[in-house]
Amino acid sequence: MITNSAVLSLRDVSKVFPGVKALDNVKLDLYPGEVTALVGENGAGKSTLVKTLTGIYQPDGGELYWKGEPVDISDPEVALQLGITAIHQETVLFGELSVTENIFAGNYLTRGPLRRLDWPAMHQRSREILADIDAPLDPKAQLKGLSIGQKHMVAIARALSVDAQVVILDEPTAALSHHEIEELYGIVERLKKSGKAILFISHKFDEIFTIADRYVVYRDGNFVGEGLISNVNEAELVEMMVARSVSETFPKQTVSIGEPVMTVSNLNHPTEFADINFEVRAGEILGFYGLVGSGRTEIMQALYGLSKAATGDVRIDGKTTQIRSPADAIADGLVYVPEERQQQGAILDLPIFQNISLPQLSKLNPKGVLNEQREYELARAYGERLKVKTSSWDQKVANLSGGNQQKVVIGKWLATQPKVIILDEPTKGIDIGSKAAVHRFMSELVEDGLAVIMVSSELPEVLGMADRIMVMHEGLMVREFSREDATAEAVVAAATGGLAA
Amino acid sequence: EDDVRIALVVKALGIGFFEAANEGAQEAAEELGNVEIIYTGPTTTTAEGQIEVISSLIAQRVDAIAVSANDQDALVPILKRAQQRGIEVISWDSGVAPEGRTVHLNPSSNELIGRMNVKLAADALEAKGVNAGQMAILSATPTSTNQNIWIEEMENALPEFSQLELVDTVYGDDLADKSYREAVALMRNHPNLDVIVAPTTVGILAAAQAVSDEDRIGEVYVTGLGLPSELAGHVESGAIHNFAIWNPIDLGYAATMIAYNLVQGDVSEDYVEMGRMGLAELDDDGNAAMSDPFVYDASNVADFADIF
Amino acid sequence: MENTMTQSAVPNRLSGNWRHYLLRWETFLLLVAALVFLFNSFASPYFLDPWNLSDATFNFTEKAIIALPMAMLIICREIDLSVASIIALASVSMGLAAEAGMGTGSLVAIAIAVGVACGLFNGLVVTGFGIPSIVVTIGTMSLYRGITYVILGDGAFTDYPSEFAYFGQGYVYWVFSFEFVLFLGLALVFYVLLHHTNFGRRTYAIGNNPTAALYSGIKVNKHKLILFVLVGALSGLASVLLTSRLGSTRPSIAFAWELNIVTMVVLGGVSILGGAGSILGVVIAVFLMGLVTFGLGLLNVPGIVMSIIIGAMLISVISIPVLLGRWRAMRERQS
Amino acid sequence: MMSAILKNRERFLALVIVVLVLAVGFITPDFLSFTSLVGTFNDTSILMILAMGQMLVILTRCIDLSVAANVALTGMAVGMINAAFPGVPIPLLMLFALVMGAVLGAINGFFVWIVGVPAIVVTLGTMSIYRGSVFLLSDGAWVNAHQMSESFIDLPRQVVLGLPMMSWIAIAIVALLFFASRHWRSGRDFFTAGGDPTAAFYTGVNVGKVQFKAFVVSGTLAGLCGYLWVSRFAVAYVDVANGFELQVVAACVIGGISIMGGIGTVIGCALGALFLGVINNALPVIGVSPFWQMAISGAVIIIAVIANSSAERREGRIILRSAVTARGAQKVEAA
Ligand SMILES: Nc1ncnc2c1ncn2[C@@H]1O[C@H](COP(=O)(O)OP(=O)(O)OP(=O)(O)O)[C@@H](O)[C@H]1O
Ligand SMILES: Nc1ncnc2c1ncn2[C@@H]1O[C@H](COP(=O)(O)OP(=O)(O)OP(=O)(O)O)[C@@H](O)[C@H]1O
Ligand SMILES: [Mg+2]
Ligand SMILES: [Mg+2]
Repeated sequence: MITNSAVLSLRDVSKVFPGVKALDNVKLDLYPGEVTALVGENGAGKSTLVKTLTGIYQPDGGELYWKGEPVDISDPEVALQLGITAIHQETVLFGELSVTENIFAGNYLTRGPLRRLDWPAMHQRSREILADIDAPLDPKAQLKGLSIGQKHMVAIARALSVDAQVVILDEPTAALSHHEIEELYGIVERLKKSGKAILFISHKFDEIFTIADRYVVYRDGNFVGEGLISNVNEAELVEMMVARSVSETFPKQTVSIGEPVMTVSNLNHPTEFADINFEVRAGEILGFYGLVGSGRTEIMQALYGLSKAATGDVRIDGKTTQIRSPADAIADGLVYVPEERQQQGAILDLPIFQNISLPQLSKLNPKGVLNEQREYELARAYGERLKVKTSSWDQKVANLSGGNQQKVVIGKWLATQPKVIILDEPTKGIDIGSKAAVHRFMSELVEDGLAVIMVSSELPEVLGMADRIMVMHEGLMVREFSREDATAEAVVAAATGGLAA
Repeated sequence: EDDVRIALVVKALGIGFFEAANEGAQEAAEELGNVEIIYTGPTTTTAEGQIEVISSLIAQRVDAIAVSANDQDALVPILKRAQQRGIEVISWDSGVAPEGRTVHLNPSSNELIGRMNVKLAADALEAKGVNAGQMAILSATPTSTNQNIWIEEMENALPEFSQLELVDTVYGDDLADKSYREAVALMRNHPNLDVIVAPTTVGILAAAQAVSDEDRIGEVYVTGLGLPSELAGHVESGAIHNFAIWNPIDLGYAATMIAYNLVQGDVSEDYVEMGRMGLAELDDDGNAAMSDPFVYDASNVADFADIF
Repeated sequence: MENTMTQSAVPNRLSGNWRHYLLRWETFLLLVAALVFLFNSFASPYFLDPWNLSDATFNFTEKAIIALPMAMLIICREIDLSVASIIALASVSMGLAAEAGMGTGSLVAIAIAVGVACGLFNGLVVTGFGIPSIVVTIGTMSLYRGITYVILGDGAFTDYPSEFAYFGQGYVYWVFSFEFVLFLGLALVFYVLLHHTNFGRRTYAIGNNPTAALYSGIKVNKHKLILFVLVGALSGLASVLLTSRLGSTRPSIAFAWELNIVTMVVLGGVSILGGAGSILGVVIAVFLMGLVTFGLGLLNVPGIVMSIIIGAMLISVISIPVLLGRWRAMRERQS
Repeated sequence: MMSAILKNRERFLALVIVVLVLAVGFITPDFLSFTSLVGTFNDTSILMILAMGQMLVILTRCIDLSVAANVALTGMAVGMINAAFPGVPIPLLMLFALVMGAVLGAINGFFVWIVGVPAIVVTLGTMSIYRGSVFLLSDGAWVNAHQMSESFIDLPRQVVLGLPMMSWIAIAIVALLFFASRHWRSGRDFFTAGGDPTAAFYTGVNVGKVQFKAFVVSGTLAGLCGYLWVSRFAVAYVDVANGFELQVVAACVIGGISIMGGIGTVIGCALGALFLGVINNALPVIGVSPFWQMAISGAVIIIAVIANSSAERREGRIILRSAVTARGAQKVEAA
């Protein structure tokens, strides 16, 4: 189509982070009035690309063209001026400020020669936009009082508040309910009609085939292919994304499942979850699935002694335990590999061996005086078992790649020889190779008789690895599936609130 | 022959009174010929700061240390050490306990200073044309030794002045803002107050400013101890009728002379020479008084304002 | 097979690299301190005298003793600005006890107990309510010193037992004062505590990432509480030394020392943001500041000019490595 | 209704101040006279102005410990200029004070923004440097009332509509900041930059630059206060406003400015300053022993921050639908 030339184009763009080439000479074209779907596995570089387009990151090489002219998007302000707006994957909003201000921050409406902020107009406009996307929030409400789904709606409203020519949506539906997702499709249609170019990032293929006109595939930071969505099918897309057949990905082994190790009954929290009951057995992988923000992490943290407000009854090996702090949990044989690896999991500026020995310093050095030799032995034992790639065991964790960081965190917990291990999004944001290693390793763990709880937002992972699946929706456990019963459709329907399925 | 090195240690650098004393010390040095003055002091009026300064003077093996102390007790150990290392130690202006020094030179006798302050208050009553009235004292920090001694002496002298009633004693910590606030509070709390006596240079200045800001000139008089250079304006405005101070130049001069004579061994049990200031008589504890405070008022303040 | 080969070849640590040591903060500080030492030796004939140097140590030893636990507290992402007030309160408590006729041993015990109580209060407010320690200790700074004014008013305590003078004025051997030897001993203790014990390791872990430390089973609040108590206890100990050295107590004792102590710690390479720093660095910084002030003192440079120099030193010494690092990164990017 | 007042920090603080004033008036009725109340407010003006600047700095997650030294240095400079050249018109002199203060603030901002040194370290250093510079500038000498020109001293005292000029200046600055903090983008930037630096960056706010601006504003206001202080007390000397920085920080903290950044209001901060001002003025009036004053102000700070902390306590996430509807309607004032 000669009439429809790209409004925004990238050529040979690269972005390097210490140890990772997040983007390697990629290309991308966005056309007015069309939806381009960007697909790729976790860590393929999709979000990095978004940040490059919005001026948050500066590319290390390559060119950007705006309507054919070379441009330099040197900071977020420039992107906004050009007319590029984005909903980022992580909600970057201000908890202390009002909904309206979150929508307009950095791009306030002003009036008069003094350029004073026009709050009435902004509130009015917020109300309109929010009504438009069927999210009837009070524009004056403080953001921190909203649920995560509502926050996502605010982020969407923020992107729509700008009269942009390019709208980027980075996994906008991850935290939304069925109804809200339908609403979003409608918005995308309208944007398309008004001639905007849309970049849509999603892991859900049904979604992509519903609304996209074109596709672009990245793999490990490389451009793999592009084309019209009508010329491709799901299997082909997946093939391009992973460059291997899918069934290999989950090395699930069948092990005999033993006695219940941990039983949770009647776990409650005033605002986060209610009426949680489940048990997990030796040799079993229990999957927890739900939308982002459905309360899975909160349950796990409560079990791990991090939530003061939670009440309920927890038994490990038949004995009722009082877990008031992570230290208690570890003593009882329950460990937690948190989802925010960098903030909660590893201590990045300490070396590997110190990270691994940290939870059991008192056990290793009962007299209180450090014995580095013993720490190194421990680190070596578990580091080698997990195949951590490093130049030495006193390397700072910060200098490792994401997957290897995750291995260190898991190694740290295995070294305490736990009975139950909770893995919260164990493969979030780690590369394909490490991911398979983590999955293989989970299989080894259950073979050794551990009970594993795996929280995951990735359906294939849950379906591929779990023996049983608990599905959460808005803080409640809505359904339990056995491995045999679990189909992708049924699980997603339960997770988005369609209980009947 | 080497110069005699005399260190003049003051409460803190940057105080007009001590700068003037330094002038006197320099004058003495010139007169004596072979004397080098080291004028020094801490940043803030703390005993720890003075100790630091004194320990570096000990290291330099000065011949004598003449100190106006921030704390009469806390300096004793370090000054004892100085004496052990063969350094002559005297205190002046604000004293050190007898164990820490040989001689203490009071600017004037404490009794006289106390009495003088009350007398100034009585003068203010007279200027106001009333024959009985209230006075209040605005002091520096509650912990400053000489202030407290003077307040005590003032109380001792009060019975002689039956027309004066002491209604309050407050502390401005030698901070301009706090002294000002305290002065304002005095006027609030005692609507019939006639005189504020501030035997401290920061205090008298702040009180005079407060009186003129509150539009109470002529109703409330400020008096006490202060420097002509700092108070000339307030005498002119009428907030201060008269005030007193001993001559800080003379004080610095006399302290230097005493220190020098101690170094030379020219001292007896009962007296020591102070050059042009005459003889200083020593009591059993080595205390001496220099001279009477001098009173300044509108007639003479301008002449001295340029000097100190 | 090959895989296991390479795996077992991973060494515990890479062999030492001389550049690594040269680029360390401690080396840099030591170099500066050596330069100052040289300068002083040339600038003043009185500098290289053992007794003079010994006298000079008195001016910083008490502060330095508090700087040791303060370094650990700051590494743990907290700070205590009330230390000088704790000294005052402990000193007044000793004064009251001395007046009541108690012996030297009880005085020391009382000072340390008061320090512990003050530290405990700071720590409980900080950890119990989750309030930033800088705010809490600005409050307790006034509170503790305020109490000393309430107790002592315009008075002073001067009647300490004669043996009491030993702590701040006595010598262990030749020019080595009790204070100084105690400081060196404590520095060694804190060196071991911070760098060679579980406790020290946990301190770094919390300072680097309190959340991850908590998730790793460290009792973060309890740990911080212990550190606040430790700072309080050593402030009490410093109070013994200072009170003994001055032979008396007034409410204004040790006024405004807190910022001096924080300056020592920061100059010693302890990151004010937590997680990094060493006892060796702090000890060198203590000596560096002592050398600078003593050297300038011998030249009769006014104290306030010294404080300009220390202030400038603080900013430049922190800035230089940052700028150097940036410059190096820029050059790397170019090549 | 009572609980609504208790929930809103500003209203609560205002209530406390009113109760405090009435209570003092009950003991000393004269405290409630118009002149006395005006005097109290006027006496608080400088603290209030400085707290406004400090508030912006704290909002952006920094702290400015150099404000009081800046006041002293700028005050000395204008005092000396006025003494040497009485002919220089006062508006020009005030402009000079503003510019000089701004430059001193910009130096702090430069190190924080460009070099990346933590604000507490930078301002700890510049605090000593600026204070020492006062001594270098003046050579320790004072500038006294009679050396100052009449107009220099009179300006802050001129009574306009019943209030002295100095009070009007403070009111004008609070009003300006109040307006800017709600109605100007540059005012909102302080809240976004401090509230969540990452999110602020995503929305196109240059966080370092905002911090720089905060320091410049804080410096400018400190410069203005330099003039006001020196003319009000009609004297300039090295120790002017010594230690005042902690009062300024305390005013912010009491006024509900979170030391973690991003939270606070102009009115709250002004009330925090007023609260301290009332205490400072009331204590001497009701004849509280001077020895109690410090302890009381320390206790007040601690109680205030504990009260604030419960308001600031992080709530868990709201996931359950029932909880969402129950809490969703929370409102904020500014926007
Ligand atoms: N700030 C950063 N520092 C270092 N590495 C980073 C940074 N941001 C991203 N990376 C790395 O760059 C790679 C690409 O990450 P990116 O977030 O773009 O992936 P993605 O395609 O968006 O994945 P997902 O589907 O999980 O969102 C990953 O290996 C990631 O670990
Ligand atoms: N209270 C909150 N407000 C806004 N964003 C949040 C909040 N809590 C977490 N987030 C962010 O939202 C994203 C996803 O949240 P979270 O990790 O809780 O989802 P999840 O783990 O998929 O959900 P679940 O609660 O079911 O475990 C993360 O980037 C997280 O940092
Ligand atoms: Mg992404
Ligand atoms: Mg989660």
